[in-house]
Amino acid sequence: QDKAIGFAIPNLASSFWISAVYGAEQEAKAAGVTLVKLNAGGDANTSQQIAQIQDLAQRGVAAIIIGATNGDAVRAVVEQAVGRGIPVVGISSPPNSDRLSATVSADHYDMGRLQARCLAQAIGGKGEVAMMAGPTGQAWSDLRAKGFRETLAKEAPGVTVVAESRLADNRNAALTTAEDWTQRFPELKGVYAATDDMAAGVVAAMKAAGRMPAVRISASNFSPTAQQLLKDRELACTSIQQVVAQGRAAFTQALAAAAKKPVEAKVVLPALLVTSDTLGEVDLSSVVAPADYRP
Amino acid sequence: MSVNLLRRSVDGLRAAGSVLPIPFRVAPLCLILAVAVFAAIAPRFLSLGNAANIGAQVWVLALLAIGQMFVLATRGFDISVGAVAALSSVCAAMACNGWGLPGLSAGALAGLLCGLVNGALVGTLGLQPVVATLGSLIAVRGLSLLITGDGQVVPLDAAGAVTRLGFEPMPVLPASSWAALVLAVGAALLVGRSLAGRRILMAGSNPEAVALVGVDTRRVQLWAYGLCGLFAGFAGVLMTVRAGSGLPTEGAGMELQAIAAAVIGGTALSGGIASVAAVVTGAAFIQVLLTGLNLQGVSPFVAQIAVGVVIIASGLLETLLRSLPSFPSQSRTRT
Amino acid sequence: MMALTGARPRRFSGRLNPPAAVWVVLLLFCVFALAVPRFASAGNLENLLRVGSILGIAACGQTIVLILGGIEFSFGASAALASVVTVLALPSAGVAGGFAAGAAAVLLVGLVNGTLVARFSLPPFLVTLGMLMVAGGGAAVLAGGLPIDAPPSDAFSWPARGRVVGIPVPILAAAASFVLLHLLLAHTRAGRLWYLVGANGTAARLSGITVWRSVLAGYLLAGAFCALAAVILTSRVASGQPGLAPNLPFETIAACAVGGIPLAGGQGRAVQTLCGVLVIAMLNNAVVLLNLPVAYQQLMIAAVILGAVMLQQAPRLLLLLPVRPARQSEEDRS
Amino acid sequence: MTRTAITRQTRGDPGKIWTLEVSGIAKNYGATCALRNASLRLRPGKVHALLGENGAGKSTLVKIVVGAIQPDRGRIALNGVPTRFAGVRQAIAAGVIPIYQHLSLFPHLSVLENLSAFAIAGAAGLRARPALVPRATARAWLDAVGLDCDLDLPVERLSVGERQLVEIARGLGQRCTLLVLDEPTAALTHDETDRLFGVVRRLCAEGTAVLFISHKFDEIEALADDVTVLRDGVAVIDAEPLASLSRAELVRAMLGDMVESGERALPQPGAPMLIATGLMLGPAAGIATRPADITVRAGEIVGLAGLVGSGALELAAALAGARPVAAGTLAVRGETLPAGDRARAVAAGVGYVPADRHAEGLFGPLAALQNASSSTVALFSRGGLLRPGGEAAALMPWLRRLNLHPFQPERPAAGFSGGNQQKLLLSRNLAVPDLRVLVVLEPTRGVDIAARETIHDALVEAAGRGVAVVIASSDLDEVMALSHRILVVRHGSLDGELPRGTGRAALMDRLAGRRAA
Ligand SMILES: Nc1ncnc2c1ncn2[C@@H]1O[C@H](COP(=O)(O)OP(=O)(O)OP(=O)(O)O)[C@@H](O)[C@H]1O
Ligand SMILES: Nc1ncnc2c1ncn2[C@@H]1O[C@H](COP(=O)(O)OP(=O)(O)OP(=O)(O)O)[C@@H](O)[C@H]1O
Ligand SMILES: [Mg+2]
Ligand SMILES: [Mg+2]
Repeated sequence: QDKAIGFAIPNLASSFWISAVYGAEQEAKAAGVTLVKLNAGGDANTSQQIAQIQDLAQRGVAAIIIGATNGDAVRAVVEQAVGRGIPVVGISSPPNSDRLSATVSADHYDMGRLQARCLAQAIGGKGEVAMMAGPTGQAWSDLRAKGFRETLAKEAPGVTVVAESRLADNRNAALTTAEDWTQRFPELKGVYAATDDMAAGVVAAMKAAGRMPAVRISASNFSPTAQQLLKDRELACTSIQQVVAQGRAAFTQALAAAAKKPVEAKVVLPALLVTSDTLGEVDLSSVVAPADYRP
Repeated sequence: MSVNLLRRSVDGLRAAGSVLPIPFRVAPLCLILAVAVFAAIAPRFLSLGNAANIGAQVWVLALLAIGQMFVLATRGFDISVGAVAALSSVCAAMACNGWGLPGLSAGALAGLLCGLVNGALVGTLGLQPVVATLGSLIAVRGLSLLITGDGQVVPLDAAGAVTRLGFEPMPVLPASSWAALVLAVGAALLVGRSLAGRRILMAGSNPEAVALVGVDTRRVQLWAYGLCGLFAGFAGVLMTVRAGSGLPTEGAGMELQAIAAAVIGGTALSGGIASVAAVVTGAAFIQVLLTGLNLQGVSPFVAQIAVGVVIIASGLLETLLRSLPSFPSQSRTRT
Repeated sequence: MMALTGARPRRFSGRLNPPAAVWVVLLLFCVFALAVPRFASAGNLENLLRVGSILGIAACGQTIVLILGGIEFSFGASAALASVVTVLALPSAGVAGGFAAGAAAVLLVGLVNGTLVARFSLPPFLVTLGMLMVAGGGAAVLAGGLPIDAPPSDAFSWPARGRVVGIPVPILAAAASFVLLHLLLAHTRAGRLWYLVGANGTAARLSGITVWRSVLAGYLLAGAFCALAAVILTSRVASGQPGLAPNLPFETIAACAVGGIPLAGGQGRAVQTLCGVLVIAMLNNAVVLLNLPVAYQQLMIAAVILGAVMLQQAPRLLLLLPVRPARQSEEDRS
Repeated sequence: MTRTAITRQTRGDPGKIWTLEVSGIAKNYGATCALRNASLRLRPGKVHALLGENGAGKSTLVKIVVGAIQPDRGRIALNGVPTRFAGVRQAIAAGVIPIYQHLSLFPHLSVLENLSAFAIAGAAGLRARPALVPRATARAWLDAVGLDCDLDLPVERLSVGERQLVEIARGLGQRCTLLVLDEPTAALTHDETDRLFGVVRRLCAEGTAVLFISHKFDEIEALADDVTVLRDGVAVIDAEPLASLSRAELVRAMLGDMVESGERALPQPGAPMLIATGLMLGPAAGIATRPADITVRAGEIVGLAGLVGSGALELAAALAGARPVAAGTLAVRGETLPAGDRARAVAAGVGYVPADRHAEGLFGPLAALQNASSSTVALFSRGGLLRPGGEAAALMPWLRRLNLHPFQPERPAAGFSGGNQQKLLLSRNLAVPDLRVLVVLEPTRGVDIAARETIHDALVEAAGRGVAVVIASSDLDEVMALSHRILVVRHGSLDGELPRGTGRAALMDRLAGRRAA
């Protein structure tokens, strides 16, 4: 009878979660455990994820790692699983329950804060910025945006947020929206982007409008796209997490919990800021999955 | 082994064939095939627990598909159901926080209202169903964001008590699933036994004639879209019950799945025929497929391809069933 | 034999009449120009048209499918597939070869759609929904779920960023597409056959038309328009994106419907699609320029789409004439 | 209730109060004026014929009377009480019962449900069951029109003729003060028509007023007491006793002109053109069949005659390659055609006019001209491009020749009257340049006398051009008048041949399977 650990992922079409899965899968291979990955297919598919967690519990996995589509919404089904004796480990956006065995957290608020500091500095502490803030109602995008906005208000009062888009949540839509911004805000100095993919769209729009050195752009996450943009000095900075390390840690905790061994209840890996200058210093192996990895 | 199973299921369905019209045979056959295949790969699949699991999960999609069925039966189309379910979920959660458990019914009411607006746009104002419901899809999403402060989930104060309805097996199935089952039976009665159902089928079967025999077409469309909204509302309440919170951004893409389930369930896009049982089976089939593939460790992207192929295959299956020679397609022309 | 009371043969003037949607476009333009800051600036209008071009080209394909009485949901996914295939083929096939490979992928999806609808008589809804998942899944498998960047090059970005005699390439491509669509629909045998097949497939068969050939050609051509849109999109985002344009099918259907094309088949003109596309493009642009909170943005989009359609029916609504079945709505106007 | 009181009073003193009095009705569809100044006065217990050429506005007037559409102008009084029905439901409740020209049945629903359609539309409450007609009653209704079919069968499985009977049975079953029959006999055989007339006379005896529309003068003379004639939306003969008018006067009133109709001289047949060998309808037709060998010569008109459900129409369709067959081959001038392949048949010059104009013939939203050119699109295109004006040049002469009315070739086909739609289908085939075979089902179903003559002329003329013509019609007079010889079809197979000049009675006997000694 093989041992299996489940991993409920909100959205596999995201560099963040692919890297997390990569980390967990590495550990799983090493431990000889099957990793059952269930993808809800989008942050707005909570019902699907609830069903998937139910399925994992039904399949009798030894433990479940959950990156929640929505922490509140999966609480009930998580506590159900815990009630059936299956330990649950939360990762990045953990289920909002106090019955988790462990949480491995990425601090999205902090990622927003780091971006705010970097962008404010890049534009000289004052001027107009716009936010490509990502979809509404998702913990990761909401927290990052909140961290960005609150930090600006506190630490860089000279910077004003003139626009915030929440409809554009992919590169093409971000590109279109940013193009419209180039018309609407001739004085724009900086753009916050919730992900590096959106940032790539913003960069393309600003470049095409000839606004590129004047407008500075910050991002989060660290896919090959972001790495390239930093290399080309088109991105001021990106705030990142050690996502692969988180995936590894989550798996380790889950395995320990399954074996009823002691766990580390709260693993916090700090967010980091990467700029073009610090690009070479990042230990990629704990941050991002290799480009040819296929989940 | 699976070839044998296939042959046996085809034979079985052929025997049942004389009572079940061909379009309604596709969903059961698909479901049987899917279950057979998964059972062959994963022995645990056929357990009672798993069946209960699926029995609990299928209902969000099934309720949406049932609602969709009413509209498809009138030759309409409603792509706003996912958004309506999300709004209903939020309303249910807010009302439940205010007035306790009975407040959940506010979700159904919100769904009904949205449906009636769609019905008015299509029936009274004569807009094309796709434009009308696309408009309300976007508007309803906007409303959901508006009342939840840009899409924050609405946690239930009494989350524990409510979610128990959604997960704790009463006997076998949780209370919410029994409730959904009752609603499905209600829908079946509505389609098969009620005047409204009969008028809906008439309107789809011959839209030109229906007014000529004295049916008020606008009222029928109002009814059909209203019912569609109502069932989307029920789905929203169910989402709230299972999530313990109102989900304002839920349900993107659900509309297409719901229509697919209804179509696999034999509902003709050209109107006039509908069966609740077949539609629920169609929804169960999609749900089994979605989670079954993932659970087997198939890459989620590959699973997506497989689901697409299977949806198309279900259409081919109907063609195949029609062409099987032994079906008594014309033998009952005279008594 | 009998006096034909004033029934002189008229030219086909009906075909040249502007559709009701033209007035909606003009009205909307005036309102936005007055109410939305910087809307009417040359730069913004060029932006708007450049973005709208992609929608417009794809909508040309959707128009053909709708005239045939079908519907296309797989456009977005096949554009995504095209972008991924293009970028993956880039190193070995070069820029032109990459784009050709991407376009071929879209045509393949169109071919499968067309074959299943035409030869197996499957419902277009089911087929294209299935292909949406197949193509989308295929793009994700090929790309591993993540965008893959294309090495930057001028040739690669030409379809989206280039200019010919000062006009952006996408706008030229869209203009050419609409002209082509108009010629196809109004002046070719293939176009005429689409109308006949869409209006009454049985009658078309009995008239000696090889219906499946016409349907297959329609879906293939729709695929070709989508392929052109996909090339421009890929060039625009300079990457292979498995989630490239998820809303493309809905936006194209909405554009056609706003232009007044009924989904029942057998009716529709290129100029109607053009009007619908302009409405959607102006709307999307104005919503961003207005800088409203997201909830109000969505309410505004919904209001304008519904309003645009109702406005076209205003004469009927004002007179409170009875609603007739949707398939006859075109007759009402002509 | 006042209405019943008045009814009783009227019955006591017929002639004083009209059951239905309609005057000054006008109705426009956009730019089309369907009715200008129409009027009607119906006596209780009498059959009132409404005449007029195709497109005169008869059906429009009917729809106004039963509340299905609202007039722009005019007054309607029922039993002396001014009335305006907001919808069909009120009309039914008041005992005004319509039987429509274009069937208003629901193909997916059962015969029983279709028979109950008025009740389902009008009933209150939740459950459908109480609104369904009791099965015994439904049987009785069907018996009255002589239809014997499974009550639970979906109507889509019935033939056109059977559907017409269901529609009629539904109407006759209602409790009625006024029965409105819009071309009920168009798809009926002679026997069925007789049976229908029997029922109508019985209803009249009970005091029901009947409004009867038909293009067949024999029927009108057999049934009607009074007559109103509409021309271009105006009542040119207003409720006069039928007996006081001659047929010629009626025709002149309808058309403003005379129609000369007499024995047509048929052309001399030439060499064999269409040869069908071993043609056998599939089991899908629901009838066991024997293989049929049919040869039609150039210039010959062959009639296929059979009772409803005999397979005559299906056999004719098979001759045009319009339906698949179980066995058999077709050859046109020596060229063998795969059966059931219309595209090949059209290419070989085989024309076809289907029986169900709406479902199988018309492209409703497309212009009349485009309907007419659908079989010949290739002719007007070069290199895939349509030649500007090409189709107009080629088809306008045909449309003019067939008297398309109104002559607006750019108008959508759905907006034309039945007779003119039939002309479009005919012109579609006549325009095929090397037309060799023309198969026409129900050439003049629902077509007015003028158009009927025009269409008959066109068929004979086509034969004169050397076309082999096959007609299959439930109108025996038509078959007898046009055919060189008549092939009798029973149970989907040929059952003998009758020469030109065979009397009606003999033909009827053969169709029913009775052989003269
Ligand atoms: N829905 C409609 N839209 C536009 N024109 C219409 C419509 N219905 C009828 N018409 C027009 O009104 C006129 C009268 O039509 P109507 O059907 O009443 O004729 P009719 O006398 O019943 O002819 P037939 O003998 O062929 O049945 C015709 O010119 C027809 O084209
Ligand atoms: N009978 C038919 N049924 C369906 N599609 C057809 C038919 N004939 C032609 N087409 C379509 O019409 C278009 C043009 O046809 P084709 O290539 O035969 O034209 P062509 O031979 O160049 O024209 P022409 O014969 O007038 O010179 C093609 O898209 C073809 O698929
Ligand atoms: Mg009529
Ligand atoms: Mg050719």
